[in-house]
Amino acid sequence: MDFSSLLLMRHEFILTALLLLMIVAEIVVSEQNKKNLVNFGVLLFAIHTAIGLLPLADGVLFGGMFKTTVLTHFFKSVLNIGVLILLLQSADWLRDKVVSQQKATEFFMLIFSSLLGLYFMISAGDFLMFYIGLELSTLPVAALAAYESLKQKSSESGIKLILSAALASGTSLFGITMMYATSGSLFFDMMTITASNLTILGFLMFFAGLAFKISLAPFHFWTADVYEGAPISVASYLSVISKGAAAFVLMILLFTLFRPLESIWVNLMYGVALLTMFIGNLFAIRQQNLKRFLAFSSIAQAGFILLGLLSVDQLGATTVIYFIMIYVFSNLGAFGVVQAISNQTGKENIDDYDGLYRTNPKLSLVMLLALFSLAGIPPVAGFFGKIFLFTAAASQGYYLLVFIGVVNVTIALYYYLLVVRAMFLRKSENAIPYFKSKWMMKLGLTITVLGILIIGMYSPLYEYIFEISNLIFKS
Amino acid sequence: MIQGVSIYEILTVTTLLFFIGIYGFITRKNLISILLSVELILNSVAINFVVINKYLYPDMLQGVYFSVFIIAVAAAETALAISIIINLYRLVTSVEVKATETMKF
Amino acid sequence: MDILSLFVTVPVLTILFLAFTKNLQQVRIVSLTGMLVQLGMAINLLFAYFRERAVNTDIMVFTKDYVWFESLNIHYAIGVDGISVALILLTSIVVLAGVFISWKVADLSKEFFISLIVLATGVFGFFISLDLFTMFVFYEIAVIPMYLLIGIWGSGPKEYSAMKLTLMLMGASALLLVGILGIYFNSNADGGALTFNILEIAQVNIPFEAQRLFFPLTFLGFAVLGALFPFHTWSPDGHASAPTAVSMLHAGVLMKLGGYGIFRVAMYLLPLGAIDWSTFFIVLSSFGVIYGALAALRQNDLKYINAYSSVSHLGMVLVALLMMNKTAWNGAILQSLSHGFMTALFFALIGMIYERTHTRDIQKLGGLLKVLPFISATYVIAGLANLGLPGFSGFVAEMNIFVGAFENADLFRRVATVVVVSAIVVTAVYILRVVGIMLMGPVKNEEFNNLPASTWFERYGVYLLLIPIAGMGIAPLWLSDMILESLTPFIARF
Amino acid sequence: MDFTYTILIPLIPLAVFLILGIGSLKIKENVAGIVGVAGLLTSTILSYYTAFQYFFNVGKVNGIYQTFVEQTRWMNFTDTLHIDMGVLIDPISVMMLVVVSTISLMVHLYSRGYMHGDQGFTRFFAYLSLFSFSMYGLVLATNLFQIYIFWELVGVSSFLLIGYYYTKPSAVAASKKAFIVTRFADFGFLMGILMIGYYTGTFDFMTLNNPTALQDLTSPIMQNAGITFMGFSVITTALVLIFAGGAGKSAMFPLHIWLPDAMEGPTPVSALIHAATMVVAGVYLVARLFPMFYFVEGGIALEVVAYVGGFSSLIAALIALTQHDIKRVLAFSTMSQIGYMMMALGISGYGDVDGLGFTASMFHLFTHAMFKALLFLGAGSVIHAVHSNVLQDMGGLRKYMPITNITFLIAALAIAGVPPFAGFFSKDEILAAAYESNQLLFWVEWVVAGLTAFYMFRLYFGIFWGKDTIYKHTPHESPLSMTLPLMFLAVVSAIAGFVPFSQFISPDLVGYTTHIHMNIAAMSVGVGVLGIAIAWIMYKKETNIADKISSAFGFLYQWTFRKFYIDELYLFITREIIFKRIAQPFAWFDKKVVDGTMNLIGNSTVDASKKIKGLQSGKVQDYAFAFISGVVIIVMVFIYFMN
Repeated sequence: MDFSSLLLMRHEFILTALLLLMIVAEIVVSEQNKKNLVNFGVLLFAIHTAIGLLPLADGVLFGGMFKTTVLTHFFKSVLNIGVLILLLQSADWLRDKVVSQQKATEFFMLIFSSLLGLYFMISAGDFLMFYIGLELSTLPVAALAAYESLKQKSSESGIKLILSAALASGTSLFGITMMYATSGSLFFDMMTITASNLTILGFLMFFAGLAFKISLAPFHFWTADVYEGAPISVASYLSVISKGAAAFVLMILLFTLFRPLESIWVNLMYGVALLTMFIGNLFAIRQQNLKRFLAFSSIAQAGFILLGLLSVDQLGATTVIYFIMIYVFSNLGAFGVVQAISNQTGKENIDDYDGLYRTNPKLSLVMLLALFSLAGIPPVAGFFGKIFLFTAAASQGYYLLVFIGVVNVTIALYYYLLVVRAMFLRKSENAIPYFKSKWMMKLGLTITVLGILIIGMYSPLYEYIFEISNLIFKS
Repeated sequence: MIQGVSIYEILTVTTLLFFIGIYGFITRKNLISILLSVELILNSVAINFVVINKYLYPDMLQGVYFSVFIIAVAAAETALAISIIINLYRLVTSVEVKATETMKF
Repeated sequence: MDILSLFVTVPVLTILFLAFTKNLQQVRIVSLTGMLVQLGMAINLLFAYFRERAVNTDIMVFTKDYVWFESLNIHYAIGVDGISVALILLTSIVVLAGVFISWKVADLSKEFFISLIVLATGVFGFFISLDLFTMFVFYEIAVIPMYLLIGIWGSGPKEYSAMKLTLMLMGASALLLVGILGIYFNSNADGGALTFNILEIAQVNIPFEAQRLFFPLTFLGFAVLGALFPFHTWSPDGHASAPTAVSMLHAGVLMKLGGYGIFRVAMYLLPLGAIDWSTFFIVLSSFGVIYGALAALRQNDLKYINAYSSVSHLGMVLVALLMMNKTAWNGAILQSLSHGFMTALFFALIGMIYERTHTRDIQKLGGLLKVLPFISATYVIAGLANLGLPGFSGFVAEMNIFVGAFENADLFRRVATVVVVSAIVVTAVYILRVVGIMLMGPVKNEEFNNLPASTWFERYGVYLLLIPIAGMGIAPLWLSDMILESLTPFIARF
Repeated sequence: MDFTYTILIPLIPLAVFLILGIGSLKIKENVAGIVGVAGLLTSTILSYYTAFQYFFNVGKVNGIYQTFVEQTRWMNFTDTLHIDMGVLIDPISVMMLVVVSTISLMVHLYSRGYMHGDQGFTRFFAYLSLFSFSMYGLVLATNLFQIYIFWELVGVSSFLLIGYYYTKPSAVAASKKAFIVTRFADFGFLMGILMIGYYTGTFDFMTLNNPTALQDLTSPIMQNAGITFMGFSVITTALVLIFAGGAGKSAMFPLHIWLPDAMEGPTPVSALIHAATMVVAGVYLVARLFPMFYFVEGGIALEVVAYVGGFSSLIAALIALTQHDIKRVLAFSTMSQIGYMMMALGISGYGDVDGLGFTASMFHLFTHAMFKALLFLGAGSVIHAVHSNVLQDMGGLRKYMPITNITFLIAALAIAGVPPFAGFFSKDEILAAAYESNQLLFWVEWVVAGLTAFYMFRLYFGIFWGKDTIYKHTPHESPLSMTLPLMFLAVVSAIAGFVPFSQFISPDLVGYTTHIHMNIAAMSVGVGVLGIAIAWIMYKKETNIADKISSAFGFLYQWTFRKFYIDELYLFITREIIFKRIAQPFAWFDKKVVDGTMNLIGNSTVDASKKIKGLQSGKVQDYAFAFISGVVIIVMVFIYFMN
């Protein structure tokens, strides 16, 4: 066996190495230097991200359990950048609040392991690898959700997540057994999916498990509670990285493995997309807590992603990936601002943001851009992401759905504007006073802003994705 | 393969087990019992894998391996859940589900 | 850089410069310079267009095409014909006037001017676009700053109005987007590639079924912005709450996007659909004409009066567009221009009056002609222009509309025409009602006797708008011929 | 002969208007007066020169008056329809030029005295110039659209001038009323123009007024005349609608209600606009289109003109009997006289002596302009002296104001139709023409002639004779700037009747000779003298005969005094019906229903959001239940329903 082929797992190996390094560092570094561990972790991950951008050959490992293609490679890099931004945004919080509790390293380790799980999930070539990846990505996050062990809400959030996740993965596994029974294999390439009732049953149960992770209605209920109770970084991670990866995987599976069931799942996506958009938006309207607010908003966003899945071709795949990428930046921007303000003042409600622009103009502008991007207002990226999704759905003639989708954009715009209203329109006696963010936070927010401003209009990126998403349909 | 027992019977049992688990999950008032119900669900799945492997595709061991992993992951999951429950207990001195309903709407 | 892209580039540069300004003075200078340059370019474009037109018989001139999203065949394609040149001129004048009128905005002035110019950028981009996608992008860019502009610098129930306006317009864009996508995915009906390019789509025979389905969507999508009854309700509240310059820009320019879009997209690309649906929409829009006028009759808030008046006047634009002949279309475009200048002037004057008297209730005002002679006299002129007095732009536009509408000999369109023409009487009534109550009569409030006179920047703003109103009214030939000529490719589609 | 220079006649006042208008706050009274008068004087000289050239030098070729047209394209509608701007020189337009110039110049001169010291002096002169410009443009129009354009412009000048005293609520109301009523009439006018344009394919007077083409149903302009609308040819309908426009401007029943109120304007304005020039624009319009009116469908439209004119003259004369405000009496008198002119046009024939009605109408227009302007200016002089315009406040003024007295008397005699003053000749022709073609209208007009003589002398005696009123300030004669125009107009009123009008003006442009119709003259003079005599008896000295008669006819008196309640009817329709029953509900509908629906959509979304909040109960088991239900439902759907 040629060990050089293991280089195909470069992302995974490096990340595992980082994990171990963090453990070592935790042991080696002295008590008073613990704060620097945060910088160390961020730095390591930045290096990892940079290395991740280097090109990587396509290939298969472990007899087909692990596959890497340009597409998965690309998507892992997107996740890396997302996590890097997240770490930059969380650094202050870690340094100020967490290091004193001796838990900073754990944060890095848990995030890294969860990310590792996502890598495996993305690259999975069979259901076993997929399952391991799924669990590896979920369990550490549950631990992270319950991270602030002194807060009841945090524990509550953790327990809700882990119980719901267990149920979801149980259901999903049950579905996998059904498919195993009918197709005779767990390897994606060797499974022959036919539209028999048992297969459909299996598929639907499997889908429920994945839908749980993407928080599609009606499998989304955990989302808001968990986001609210968990530390902001964790909520951010859940809503951006974990959801994005899961959506990506869902797309790959639907477009390849479950292609024979297309007539089934297209209708399923149609219905779930409708329900998800409406549920997410209607709940988001009346939220006061920004984390909860963003939770429902991210549910609605997930509904939009499904629109792209309706077009089972290069266009659909491209628009979905493109949207996820844009969504990563937009949502991280919003969470970043919430994080910054919460660190400084502990305030997390929309009302608290009254008059924010007059005291903290830059943060407000970042928030404005992020919200506009989420809402889909040009010229920021979100607009392009959304409109391309609609284009994909329309290409198959789903004009009614597109219409309902845009109506939902309007509803969504309403509640995004509520935040804008608080920040820009309102004046307040006790507005959050001016404060200066640390450089890491600034850097994190700057990257998101650049992403929001540039990605949408920078068409070569879209074309690149278009090209590589061709791979999905090759075999 | 067990003589005289067809795959249907075993699958019926596992399916029952699965739904008993779900029933338990939905109705139990205690977090620990909910966790037990989760175990039931996972076990039903594990049995499923083994049985399907054994009865239908005996020449490869995919299902058996899978069940091993399920057991391992279930263990980790339980450990984590228990630790969170313990933490919760420290905060509110209760392991009832009711204690986890502060965030809603 | 080509002559058209500058119209987007200059505002963007102005915005960038504005971002680095330090104080109010700099903000004013930068925005004024930027918009002066813009106006200069617009005038230059006009002459360049005439020169180009003499040698170039293409449908669009100054066309440029840059590939943007290749796989979707989205281009940044630009070009102008007589119609867009005229509207660009309108926009640059109104924006500049808006800058003059907003001279005194002190609260968050930098942000104010930035938002204002973002809006203008969207409008300019919209008028030069030949690509449906790009057009839609610019459309949305133009709409969204309204929220901030009304919400932050507005008055009255501004949060409500701003939200209502934004949501209704975004809701309309839902229809529009579906319509545009529908056109896009039918643009290969003759076997070519899918395209967003208007000129290319115009060569394609989109199937009748598709036209019938997508025409109303596209039409309504734009018509909401054009204040079609019964989707006009954002407009009175929005205008009433908006700060002066925003009302000006919005009523003067932004609402024109509706009519222009209907014409350039819905009707040009979906002519069969337009014919099929014209009866229904003529009913709505001609009812809107008389409805807006009658509703204006009972309002006491100046801005409401003007907003309903806009509903009425823009209703005429829609009716005219649906009358399917060159004369009526010419009238529609002229009416868009004319209404743009007039209503901007109105809102500017209302703003000045409000700033001085702190009320817009005509019942509380009176005898302003005595205390504010310049403003009041201009108001009278604007009012007369609005009711279609010859010598002002409104007359030229309305006569084209009437004559064009009358070219249709069937009973239904005849009735619609009579209804529309009868609005000139009602218009006279509500205009004179305001003039009579507010400007004439005894001075009602002692305090009004020492109101400050108009300032230089206000006067400049007013002159800027008055000149084209009178110019169009006195010598309409060059303008109407320029537009008439550009209508030929449109009529060929019907 | 090149008449291009006539374009200057309107343009000079326009320039004056622009100068005075823009500088209205800065230019001093003296300068404004001089600029205004000088401008108009130039136009007047040009007009006279044109008239001289046209009528005596170049106009007539082979016994037919030629029409000279100079025009330029102003706007294109369609391939065939367009608006031109230009000048059309033919007998009636030249005649109108003279009328407008003369009266306008006199009023300009008069106003320098009358408006002396007024704050808005410059503004006033600017408005006057604007009006002169518009009126010239109207008169010289070469096509229907041009006439419509200037039609609107005179309307607005009238509006501005009536509302000149804009702080006075009654003036404001009057100006609004004038504008809106005429605007309503213009709606008809415009519809008529649109119909003409569509069915004949042209707006051009030269093309439209071609008698040969009008009688040939296959000619381009008549090819659509076969299309009918409510039983009449569309062209007839169009002409009636156009006449409606003319009726609005010329205050014909039932669109006359604005005219009495228009007297709120300064008196020179009343003289110029509401007596001599603008109000006869309707007559001019019908005359302008006379061949069309006459030939299309045998002149049905023309009959409408005749009856409306006749009826209006009667109504107005009756109302004038009882009014106290001297300017209102004059206003109704104007209406009555315009009714005469309309009627004359309406009963006129075409060609040679048959065209007497047309000639008479124009003749009466000419003479009436002179003596009615004189009456108004005289009334203005009186008002200037007495500071009131109510008859009861006056009396015995002949002692204080001799010139005004004499000139007013001349004008009154002229309007009463006493020979040899101008009114006699024109009225005689009208009655003669009416006698020939329509006996009913002849008798109506005969009665009106008597009524006219009566109320004019009621006015005259009431002002200058009657009771010896004690005045607070002793009235004195007006300054020369005011009396000079009076004297000039008095001379014209006295001699204008001897102009051989029929030589110059006839429908077919061929002159002919007329003579006095002795029997009709005798009848009309008789009834006129009778009227004067009754007035003499009743009002020469202070008597109570008038009161007795009015109380004897209490009910009828009240009716005429309240102008037959037409104003009240209009008020009822506008206030009660249009405002309250239509506009108000529309506004309500907009606020509650249309806007309400939009708000409802928004609110119901928010409500829905509130209603479903219970789903997110916070209980992890509920979530699990939802999860499983979700699975079960999709399984049911996809396995049992869709498979």
